[in-house]
Amino acid sequence: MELFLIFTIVGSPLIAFLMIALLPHRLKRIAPLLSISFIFLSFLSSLLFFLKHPQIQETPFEVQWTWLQANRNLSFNVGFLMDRLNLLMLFVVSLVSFFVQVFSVAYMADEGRGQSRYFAFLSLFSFAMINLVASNNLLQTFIFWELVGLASYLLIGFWYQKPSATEASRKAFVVTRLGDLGFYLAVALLTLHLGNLNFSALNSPEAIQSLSGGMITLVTLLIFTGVMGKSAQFPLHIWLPDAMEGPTPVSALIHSATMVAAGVFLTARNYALFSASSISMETILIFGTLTAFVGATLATIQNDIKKILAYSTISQLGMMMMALGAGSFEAGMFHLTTHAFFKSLLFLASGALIHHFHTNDIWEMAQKGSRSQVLTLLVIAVGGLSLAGIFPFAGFWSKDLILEALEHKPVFHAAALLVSFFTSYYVFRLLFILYFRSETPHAHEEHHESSLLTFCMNFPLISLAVGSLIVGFMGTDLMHHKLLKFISPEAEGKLSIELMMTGTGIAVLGLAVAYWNYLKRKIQPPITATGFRRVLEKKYFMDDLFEKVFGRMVLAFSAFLNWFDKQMVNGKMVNGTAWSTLRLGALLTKVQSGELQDYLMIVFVIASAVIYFLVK
Amino acid sequence: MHFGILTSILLCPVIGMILILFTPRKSEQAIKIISLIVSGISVFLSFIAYNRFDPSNVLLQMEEKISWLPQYGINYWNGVDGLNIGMILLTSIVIFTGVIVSWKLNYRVKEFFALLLFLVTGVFGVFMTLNLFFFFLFYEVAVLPMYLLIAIWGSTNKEYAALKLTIYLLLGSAFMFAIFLAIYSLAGAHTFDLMTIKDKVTFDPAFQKIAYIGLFLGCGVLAGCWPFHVWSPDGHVAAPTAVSMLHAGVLMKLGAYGIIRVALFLFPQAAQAWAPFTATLATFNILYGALVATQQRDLKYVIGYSSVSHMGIVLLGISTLTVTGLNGALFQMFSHGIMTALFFACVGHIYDECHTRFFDELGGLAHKIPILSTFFIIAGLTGLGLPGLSGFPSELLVLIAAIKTYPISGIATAIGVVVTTFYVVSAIMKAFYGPLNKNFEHIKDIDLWQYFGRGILVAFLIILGVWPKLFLNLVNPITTYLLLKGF
Amino acid sequence: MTLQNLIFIILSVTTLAAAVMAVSFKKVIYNAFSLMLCLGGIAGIFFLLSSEFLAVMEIIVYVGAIAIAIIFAIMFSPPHFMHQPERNWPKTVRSIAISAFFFATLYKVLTTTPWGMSTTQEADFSIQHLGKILLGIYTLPFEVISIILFIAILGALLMARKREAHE
Amino acid sequence: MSESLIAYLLLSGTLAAIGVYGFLERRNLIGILISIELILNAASINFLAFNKFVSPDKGLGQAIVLLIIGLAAAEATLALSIILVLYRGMTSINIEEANHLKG
Repeated sequence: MELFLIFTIVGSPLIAFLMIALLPHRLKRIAPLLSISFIFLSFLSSLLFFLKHPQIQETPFEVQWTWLQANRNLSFNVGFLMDRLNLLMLFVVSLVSFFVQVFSVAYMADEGRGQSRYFAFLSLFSFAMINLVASNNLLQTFIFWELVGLASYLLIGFWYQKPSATEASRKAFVVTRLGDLGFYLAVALLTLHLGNLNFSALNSPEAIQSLSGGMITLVTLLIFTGVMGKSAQFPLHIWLPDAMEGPTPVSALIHSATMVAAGVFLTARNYALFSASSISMETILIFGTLTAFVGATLATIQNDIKKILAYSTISQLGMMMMALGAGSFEAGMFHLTTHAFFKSLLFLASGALIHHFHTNDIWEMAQKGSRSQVLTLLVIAVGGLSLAGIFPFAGFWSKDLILEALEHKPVFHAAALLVSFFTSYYVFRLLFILYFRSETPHAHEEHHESSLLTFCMNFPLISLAVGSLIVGFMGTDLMHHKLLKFISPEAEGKLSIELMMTGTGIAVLGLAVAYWNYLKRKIQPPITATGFRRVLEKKYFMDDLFEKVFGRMVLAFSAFLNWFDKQMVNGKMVNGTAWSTLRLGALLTKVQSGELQDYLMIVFVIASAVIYFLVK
Repeated sequence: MHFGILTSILLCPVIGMILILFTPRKSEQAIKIISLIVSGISVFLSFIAYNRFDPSNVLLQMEEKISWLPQYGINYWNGVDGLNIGMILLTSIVIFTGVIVSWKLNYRVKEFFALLLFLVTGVFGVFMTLNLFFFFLFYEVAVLPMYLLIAIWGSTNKEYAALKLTIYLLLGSAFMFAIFLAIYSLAGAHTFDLMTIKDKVTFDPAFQKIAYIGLFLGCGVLAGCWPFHVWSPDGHVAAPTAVSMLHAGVLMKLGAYGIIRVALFLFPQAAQAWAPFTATLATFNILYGALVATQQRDLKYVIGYSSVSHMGIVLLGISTLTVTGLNGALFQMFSHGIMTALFFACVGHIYDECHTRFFDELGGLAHKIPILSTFFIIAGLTGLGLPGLSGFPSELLVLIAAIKTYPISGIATAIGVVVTTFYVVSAIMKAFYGPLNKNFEHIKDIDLWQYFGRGILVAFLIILGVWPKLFLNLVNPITTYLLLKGF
Repeated sequence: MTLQNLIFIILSVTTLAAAVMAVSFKKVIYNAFSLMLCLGGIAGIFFLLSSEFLAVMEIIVYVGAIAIAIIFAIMFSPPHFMHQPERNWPKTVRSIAISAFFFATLYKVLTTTPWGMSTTQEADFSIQHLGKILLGIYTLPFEVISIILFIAILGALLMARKREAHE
Repeated sequence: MSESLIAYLLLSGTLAAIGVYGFLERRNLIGILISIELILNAASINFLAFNKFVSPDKGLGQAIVLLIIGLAAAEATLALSIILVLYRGMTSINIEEANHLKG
């Protein structure tokens, strides 16, 4: 029964994918239905699994089979592990996927033929993501890690007619693969040194003892490069803002809630291993802080609503990594969960706006009368307040937990507070522009969507808004830390009132600055200082560094090699040999005058000479 | 000797060729159907052989031995073990799909299919024979039709490419044959029977060293070993679709197979001594091929250089001299064979429809030929080692083996994967995505028949990617046995 | 000096002089006549070598047939056929040098080789003996030469035939 | 002198050398043919001389010379017809113009 449930959980999106891919042309219209029902099935199964095994915390459920036999002693397995971490992620992934897919029905209604492709890819993504979190070993995780990357690539480039979209998809794929290079090597190294990649074995004290300290650091850092790629950590974050070229629900699902959080999940999954190396933990903390800061500051100057959210995602992922680096595994995971809800909510809401106004620019939206979209603005407010960490929204609780984890590291704590300030600033900037700078819409007739589509659009928004509220409270004293305890039984989750006050204070400060800047225009916040602003506009030169310096260096080297291949290897060596052979032949033909008597002379001379000198 | 299944596989294309020669030139459809049937039969027989093959038995199976010139130790001796059963299967699959892909050919159909089947005879022969003389003979049979096939039915600088390819391959075979003769006379084997030599003769270490590197380079030319790779991109580009498929898909594997079957078999100590050198060459292959591929503007050249890069992985796997590496190399041979055949099958259709392969002129093809684009993307994803497709397990195995023996090569392999990602994705972007070129409004996607042909290849990529045991179970016992025994 | 020696010297000188003329005159017809003279001298040498029959054959076949055929070929030809190019002196010098070297080689071989002289001196050069051996042990060469002659004549006819149809 | 082998051999050698000279120098094909006849005759003289002074079998040399004469006849006919054909082909019998084999 367990096995059956697990197979239902991990397999149903695959079935949806295959069915959609193989559907005959006429039936392609039912693709959304298939996709949605199968992902819901997956969600239900994981719920059922949880209900059947409420004690999963104590006794994880694990199954595995041999997948690949490398040699006599080494084999790779496929298997599934069900413990609290997986189940939490399964819930998050399947639930968010479900809502996003429902939303997509409305959002992608005009796509026509592309719709089935879209839902096929979404199902593929859900399949890969669910397997990623359900897998019981590092290699399988890596496999699905790559597959989610593929799905992300396909979905970012969904509108493949748009050169910018394909460019962005390529960037996303290549940059994440660059990060995965480290992950790949880590898998190979761990295979060599441990021979068993199961998470339970990897994180067991014996394994950690058997590896040398340097090796643990090396391996964890290598894994972390993969995490950096996938979870958009500085400096490999550059692909995520570009990835916003994809359809908005895709951004909601992949590039905010699930896939980009996979890195955080992976780190949490191997937390024992990571904890064994203090260098790695420090590195994670530093990179997390950098990411959080870079993301938050960059978000403050964006005018594209999706870019704001993308940078915000980067920044929040940085926060999660900070929590993990600081040693608070549950804070990171808790923030991941709340973030998944409120960020996908924000993205979907922005999708609703984009769908309605046909623009990404917040100023243009305001001009066209964004104020009229009451429901959407309401949910954006819920999500935004949550993101900014305003009491009592979800983000408040999780962010406080992170701040608490950072308490003993003053530098990082200060940095986190700074990040919260910027976060609150850009959130309120967004809200103020959308609501208060909005002009009254012209009296043009609203084009009415069918009620089904309206429902498809509104239902996920409302559900996610409610969900994100509930999820936040689940980590609090009010609900006895249900979620926290679920993540980690030892979690205490005590929130000190001072920290709460500081956090809120910082958020309010951000609100105030945004208020002054965008409503009153009284003071110029430091952000507009020209030098810094230019740096921000250049995105901290990271894109340039990668594309112009790094990319061009590689390409120039390739061009050199290409030249070398064409000119030296092929030209000088190969064609040169051929040419000299031909020249030699041409030289020798000179001897062949074609005149009989010349040949005869040679014959006579040589014959005579041979005889003359041979005869004694 | 029971029913000689290997000989039957070998004779299938020969019979087909003879039948084609007796078919009137006008009835092109009949010629194609004959080719399809004989290649279909060879696929069927290969599967029977695969089915009858017992992987746990590390000895030769289904042996067939006919004395031919016993005085000189030249015997017609066929047999399969884990090393070549997969290659025979690969050959039959690729020729079958190659015939399907060539269905629309209409220029000198009779000669084309006759030569194609002749070529395949040679390839089958090399893979199944256990006699060095026949090895050489079949090799030549495989190489020579290639010249005509490329020079007559090819495109883009075809005479040059055909000549270059032929000279290169003959040079490689000259190396090989010189070593074979040295084994025969200098080393005092006095027979060409591989197994007899292996069992009875002990080679002088100095001779081993020379002979191994000679064989490695001789076979390496065929396997596209750097710096003897330059024939392969040109040859692949110039060749007609089916020949490119066979060539990159099967013929390059023939070189790697030769290295394993002859060089490693006979000179294991020398292999050990030369391993750092060969691993270095292989590393060059991987990175160099991948980096050069990023600079190509012709779709086929990209694939040509990607083959160089991927064959580097095979060579690296062999150079590690570990079970894992060898398994990976063999798996990569099979996987790359199918993948690259699919690549060329796709590009062939694009060229037929668009009459160009340059990125500058292509673009947006996914609008018009979605199915073909999907196939191409699947092949590309296999090339960049995406899990779930067969390229991943093979690269993983080689990587694991290499990172232990030659860490730098291992890291280079991993970097090669990233570069491969870059050029594959760029190629997809430039050729299939973006706005559609107006000239290509009329182009058509593949029909059901062609869909079937390429679908077979896709199915293999996916099946092996998801369930690599199917292939690894074949090779694992023999590689384990060979390496434990020290060959 | 015996009479035989005298005859030999005269014959040799005549032969060699005629041979030199046969190769050196620019007009082909003179060459042909010199050749006839030379062949006559050789027939005399044959006579001295006590092969009367061959001497006769030499006269009949060579002088009577081949040389005549050559002269006929010359005479039947159109005038410009016999175009006389200027002597190419470098080539002449080269040829003389090579033939001198050739002769030197021959001379060296001839003088340094110890020729085992035959012990039996009774000569049987009679035509009867020749006829016997030709139809006895040397039948095969005899037949072969007749076939060769036959084929040569056929070939010559075939080649010399005018092929208008082909034009 | 007429009874010494070497005298005949030298005579034939000289004759052959003259033939070789003609063969190499003449540009006229008929001239070359004449030179060949000289060389053949030199060979014949050699055979007969050896037959007389060295060989125990007195018939053999004569038989061979007979063969040579036969061959010479055959050769002459063929050569003349070849000259004829060559002339038809290039309206010249100058051998220096028959250089189509020139590389």
